Amino acid sequence: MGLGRRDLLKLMGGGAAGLFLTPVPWRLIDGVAIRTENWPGVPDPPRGEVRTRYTTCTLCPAACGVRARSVVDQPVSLAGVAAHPTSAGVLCAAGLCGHHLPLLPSRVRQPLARRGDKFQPVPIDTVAAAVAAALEDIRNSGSAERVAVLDARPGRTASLIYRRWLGTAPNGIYLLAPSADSSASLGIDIARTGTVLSFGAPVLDGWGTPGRVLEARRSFRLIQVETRQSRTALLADGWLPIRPGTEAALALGIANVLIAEKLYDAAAARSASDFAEYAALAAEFPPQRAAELTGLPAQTIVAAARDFVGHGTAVAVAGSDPGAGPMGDGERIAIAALNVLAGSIGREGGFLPRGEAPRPPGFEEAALAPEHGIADAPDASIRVLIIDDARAAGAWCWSAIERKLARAHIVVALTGSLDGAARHADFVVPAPAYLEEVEDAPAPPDVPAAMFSLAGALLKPPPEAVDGVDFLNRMAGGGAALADVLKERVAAIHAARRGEVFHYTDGARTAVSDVKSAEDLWKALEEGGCWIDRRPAPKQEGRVTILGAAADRVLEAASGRLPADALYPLALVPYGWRGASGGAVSPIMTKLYQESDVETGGDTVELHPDTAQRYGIADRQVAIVQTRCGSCRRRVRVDDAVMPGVIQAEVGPSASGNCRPEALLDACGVAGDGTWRLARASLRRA
Amino acid sequence: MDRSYIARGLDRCATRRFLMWLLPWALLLAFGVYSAGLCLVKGLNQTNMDNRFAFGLWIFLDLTVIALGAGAFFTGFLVYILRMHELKAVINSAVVIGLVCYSGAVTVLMVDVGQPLRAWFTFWHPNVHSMLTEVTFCITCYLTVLAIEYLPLLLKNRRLRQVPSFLVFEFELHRVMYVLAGVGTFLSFFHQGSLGGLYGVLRGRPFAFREALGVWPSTFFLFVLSAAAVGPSFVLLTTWLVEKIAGHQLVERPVMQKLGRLSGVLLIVYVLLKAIDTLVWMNRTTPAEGFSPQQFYGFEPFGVWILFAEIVVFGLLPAVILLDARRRRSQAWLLTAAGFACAGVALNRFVMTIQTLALPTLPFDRFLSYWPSWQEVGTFLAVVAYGVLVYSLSYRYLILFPQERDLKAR
Amino acid sequence: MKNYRGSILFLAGFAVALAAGWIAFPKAEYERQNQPVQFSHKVHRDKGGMKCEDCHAIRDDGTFSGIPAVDKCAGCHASPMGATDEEKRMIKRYIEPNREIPWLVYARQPENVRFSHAFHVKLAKLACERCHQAHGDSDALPAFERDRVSGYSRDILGDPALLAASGHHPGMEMDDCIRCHQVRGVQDSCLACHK
Amino acid sequence: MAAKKPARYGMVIDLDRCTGCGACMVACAIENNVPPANPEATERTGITWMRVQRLGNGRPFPDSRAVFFPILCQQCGHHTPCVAVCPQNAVEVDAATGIVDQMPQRCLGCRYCMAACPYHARYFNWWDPAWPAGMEKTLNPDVAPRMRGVVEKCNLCHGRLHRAQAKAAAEGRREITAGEYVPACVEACPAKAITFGDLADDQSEVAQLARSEGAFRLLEKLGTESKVYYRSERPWVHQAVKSGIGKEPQRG
Repeated sequence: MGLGRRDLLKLMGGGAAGLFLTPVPWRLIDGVAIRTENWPGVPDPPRGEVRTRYTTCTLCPAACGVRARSVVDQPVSLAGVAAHPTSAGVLCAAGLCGHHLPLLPSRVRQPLARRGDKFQPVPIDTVAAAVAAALEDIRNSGSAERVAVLDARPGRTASLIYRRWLGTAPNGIYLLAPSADSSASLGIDIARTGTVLSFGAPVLDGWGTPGRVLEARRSFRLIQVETRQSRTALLADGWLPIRPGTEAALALGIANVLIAEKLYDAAAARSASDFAEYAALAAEFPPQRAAELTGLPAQTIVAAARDFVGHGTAVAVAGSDPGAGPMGDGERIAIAALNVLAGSIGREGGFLPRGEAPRPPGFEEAALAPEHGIADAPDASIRVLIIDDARAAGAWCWSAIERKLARAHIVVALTGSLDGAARHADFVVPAPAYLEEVEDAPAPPDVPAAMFSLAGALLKPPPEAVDGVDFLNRMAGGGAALADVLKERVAAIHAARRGEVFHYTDGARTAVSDVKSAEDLWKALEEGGCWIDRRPAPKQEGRVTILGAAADRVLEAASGRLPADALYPLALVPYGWRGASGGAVSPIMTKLYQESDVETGGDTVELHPDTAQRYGIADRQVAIVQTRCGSCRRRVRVDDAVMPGVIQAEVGPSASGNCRPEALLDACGVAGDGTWRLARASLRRA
Repeated sequence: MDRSYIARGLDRCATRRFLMWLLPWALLLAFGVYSAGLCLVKGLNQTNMDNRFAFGLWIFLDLTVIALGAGAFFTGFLVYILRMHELKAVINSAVVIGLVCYSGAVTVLMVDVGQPLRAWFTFWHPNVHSMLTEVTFCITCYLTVLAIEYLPLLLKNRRLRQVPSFLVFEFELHRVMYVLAGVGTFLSFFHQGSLGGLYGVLRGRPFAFREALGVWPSTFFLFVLSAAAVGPSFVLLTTWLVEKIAGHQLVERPVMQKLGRLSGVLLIVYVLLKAIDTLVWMNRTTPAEGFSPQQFYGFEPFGVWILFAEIVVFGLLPAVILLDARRRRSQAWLLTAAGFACAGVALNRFVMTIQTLALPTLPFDRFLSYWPSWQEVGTFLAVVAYGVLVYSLSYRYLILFPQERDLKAR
Repeated sequence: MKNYRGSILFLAGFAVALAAGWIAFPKAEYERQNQPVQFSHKVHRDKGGMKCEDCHAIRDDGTFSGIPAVDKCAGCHASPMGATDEEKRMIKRYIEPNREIPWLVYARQPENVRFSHAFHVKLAKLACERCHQAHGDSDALPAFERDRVSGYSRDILGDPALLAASGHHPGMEMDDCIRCHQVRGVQDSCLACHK
Repeated sequence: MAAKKPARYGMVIDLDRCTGCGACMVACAIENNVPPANPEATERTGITWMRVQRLGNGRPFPDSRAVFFPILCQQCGHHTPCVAVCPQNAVEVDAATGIVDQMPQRCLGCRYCMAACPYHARYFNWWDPAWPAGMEKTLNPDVAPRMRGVVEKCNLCHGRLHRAQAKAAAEGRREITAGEYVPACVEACPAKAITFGDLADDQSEVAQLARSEGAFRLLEKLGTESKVYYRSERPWVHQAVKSGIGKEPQRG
């Protein structure tokens, strides 16, 4: 007799019952639950010896000291170096995640050439040959077309090499990137400053050397002149919300009060050759007129003037927001003039002249092409443009650069990742990314002493990586590598026997005169260190000129940058945040602009409730910002901290696609003096 | 051809017609299972819940469904413990409804948690202080009880009766039915309560937080009471619905009215206590936590009206109607009132879950809004479809309404 | 006979299940893998005259070096010291190309476990053998057994009952940690031993 | 390793110094292996153990002012809302340190604790944690990455505590000294706005600051005895915090 259906059921019943008395079911549910700890969705952190290594941050001019916690050789976190002479143990948000940059999805690992709107790999020699050919062509044809290097990080030894090369290249011109402060010859003695009058400079938000500034914050008064209620404005002792583009008017208004009330430094004024002319100009801006232009009450301006000079050494600084591009010369001069009135130039707590790290032979100023702003280059003049590393660049309005290009042109971008300006290039050269190459960092623009830091390489660059100097050498067919020139420079510093070395490893300082050999100095700097020159004794400048030939430009700027426009009644004010407005951004930055509302994000504009209401746009709706030069779609954030009639637009990364500020910045349009920080605009619901 | 499975003396529609009725529900179920599958495979990012709306549609409806399913334990309690034998007419139906509601709710909960494979940790490493532990334990146990209570219905099936051992077993079960009912009542009492406690204990959510009576916050008892109150109403509604669909009467009218009256009595008590609780909360609990009750009702659309609707329109009103014998006799009044009562409890559960989470607690918080994703809706529709299917099958092949045969004979 | 039939069938199924669950399953649950290189602690200790700390040391920052990197091996084995093919193979495959040897670590705890050798050796003064048995005397490396379900090594996540039966119970499971901590009165929160 | 005298680690955040730069958020994410946002993530589905909020004074331009409010797990010491609710003991308050522990491996993702937390300091893993290819090798070996479907939150960089303890042990010490253990956000803050330490030690700077004029805690009346204090000299900040909810800030 065979097994019936019922029999089978019985058998299975017995089996089921038996199974429960074995480990099987229990091991299975336990094992499966534990599997959820290490299933494929969960990554494995690296294992190995944890080491501490040091380098210097080259992502922006601040040149902060960096302590890298590494597993074997891979940095897993970066931090500041305590007691560092300028960074004082501070790294900014961007610096903290710098070790991600070599690993970005947009990383460039081989030379690329543009084909239509795509890039294709090519051998590096093809790129070098193309450029060399163009140079040859200019030389032979004797045309006036220019060969230019656009340097995002001037003042480096590499910059010197570029300038020397341009000195020999046909019609070479060396251009400072719009966002870069020129290698200034004056630093600010911030620790002793009494009052800082900031015209739009993000003083507490990544300006100059953040560590040094924030450390001194308790000791100086801060008056922030800015349309937008920036982070700095929120924390300043006084906030003067002026109408967009009226900085110069306010500066002259304040000068007017200082002169009228005899609050200025007579001695300093006497040293100025054109003081009378300047005073005459200021006389045209009595508080009343300044008030009409800036939208501030007249008495506020008077009070601000008194406040400015009322608390020890006063400095006025003109700021370029990392997203908004440079400030016009007119404003710069009008603001700088206040420092002459305050007599803060060459005084303790004011602007102190500073030298530069000794240069190796062959780099005397005479042998180098001079520094120029982009505006200085004639339009449609540049045949060959080499852009060095948009890594640290603030946002660039590409049209400001494009208009300078000749009809037939070659743009070569040296960059670690395909971001920012590099995306406009014809050729992309895979430069070593941050932490991948020994570099030098010059003194930060605001530090009142010459400095020289080395950024030791913590990582190996990809095999095909080519740095700028290497690229020039390939065209010239030979030449000293950057590392060699750096060694020469270190030798020059050692030979000068000035200043001292700060060691990141233990915070100790040794006088250069006590360092045995140039090799030892190199070693000390490479394993984490910086050279600081001895502070030059403060001394008043000799004869200075305030306006120079720029009187008319100042007057123009002071009369207001934004003429009324019936069609475009609103003012468009772009702004950015340091380390994220230009090139590549670590994906961890999403914490700030996507996963929280710390940053409104590069796809938004902020409006005052009244403005929003007038245009029938509600919070979070999408609007189209229209200017004479272009338009862009953005999501609206209603915020009653915004000035009525103003559109604030963040330049930076956003959840919808990484940093792509073109549409906005091109809409802002480029003014005659090469600025794009303001525009007339109108708004409509999308 | 499935005649041999249908109890004698019951007229059921033709198989083909029955299958046509099942088809749409089966499709709905399939769609729901797909949505749930997405949530399980791709993760809860398929829902519109977020870190602030940690609970959403699912928890709200689970609470509602379980409250409505309370008819099972409460009718059982009335029949077996309080010996209201006339209610035997609906007890079977009530058991099936209970089974459907509870099993459905538990299934959705399994999708709702982020790591279903770890769900059993609650039994292995229980935190006795957590209301959720109480809920989990009681619901699982009670689900077992319901399954056992469902068994005799199943075994009474014309075909299964042919197995002699089943018959014996079924008879044995009947003798312990009283015990089961008792246990069931006890368990349900606790988890209905702890479901209320779930929110009542949230000190960090001043809108939901209630002070403790003994070890439980007042919401514990309010939930038990409200559930018991709407249980009968829901049984009443379903019975009526089945009658409409089946096209003939299933229980005698007095039974329906009895159910209505029971609901009314409990509802009026509930409304009374709820009102007192609200007053205490307004004048004592909230101020003590540094808030004023007005703040919570300052955010549109959740104004004070919601409180009024919950207590008066969907509480007091149906209670009064159900307590009025003359109105009860009118089918329309009876059903409307029952419907209102159920809606009232649903609204209460909504306020406790959704509104609580929507309200800010910190000065820089915003009032939040949330709308379920289609995956969330789909998953829940699966439960509805599953319920209809199970009930339809049970109705066709089992004897859910003992009176049906006699009523037909008349 | 007839009326016993049902019960017999039931018991038969019962017995089969028990056998499968207690004998077949434990074998099937673990997949056995051999180490990439046969290694004798005994030889290195006796012939090489090495001490445990030479390879397994606690670093100054309190982390544990675990199994040494290949350059450590290269220190002595740059060229063959013995005559075994195993050694030649190792040199050819790992030392010459300077590739790390993919050792299968019996005692590797899950990623979320934080075990500090410094605590247990330096402070609590526990002997290595307490958990690792007399590993140093072993002449050959046993096969590495990975639990197919959980993916972890048998030494840290075996079935206690079965391990006890097999006599191979290194005691590196969470339960063992807890037991020992309780005995020594160490009060700990979850995150003291997890990360 | 339980300390002899139990510590109560906590911090005081000076709102007048915080510049809202977000360095703390970035440092926190890197230290604790918090993944970058999934493309679909929003400010309500992302994971930010440390999160800088903006509290406005509710007045329009030009009188509007605001402070930046870093929010992290407040490490409640009493009635800890998230502990009691967890059905399977995945949350507890460490007796030795006062740190509120979250055990992702024990969590089943019911999110009851998130509903319970009035500070919204708990975050759910809505997606599998994912880094751009190759970036996993920058993860911190002292912290285990979490898996999809569980809740996580700030534990005052417990990995750093482990590190400090291990180093102490290597040197034969059972106790760590003050300053050996500092969370990433504290270390990273460029404005030095955060003071961290043992509140149980009356002499510690943090304890004194916590008692000082202008110090306060969020939702103090809930009686959660949180160990994260805030300071501000600005009266309107205290006013806004006291008035509690209801004044919805215009800012996103």
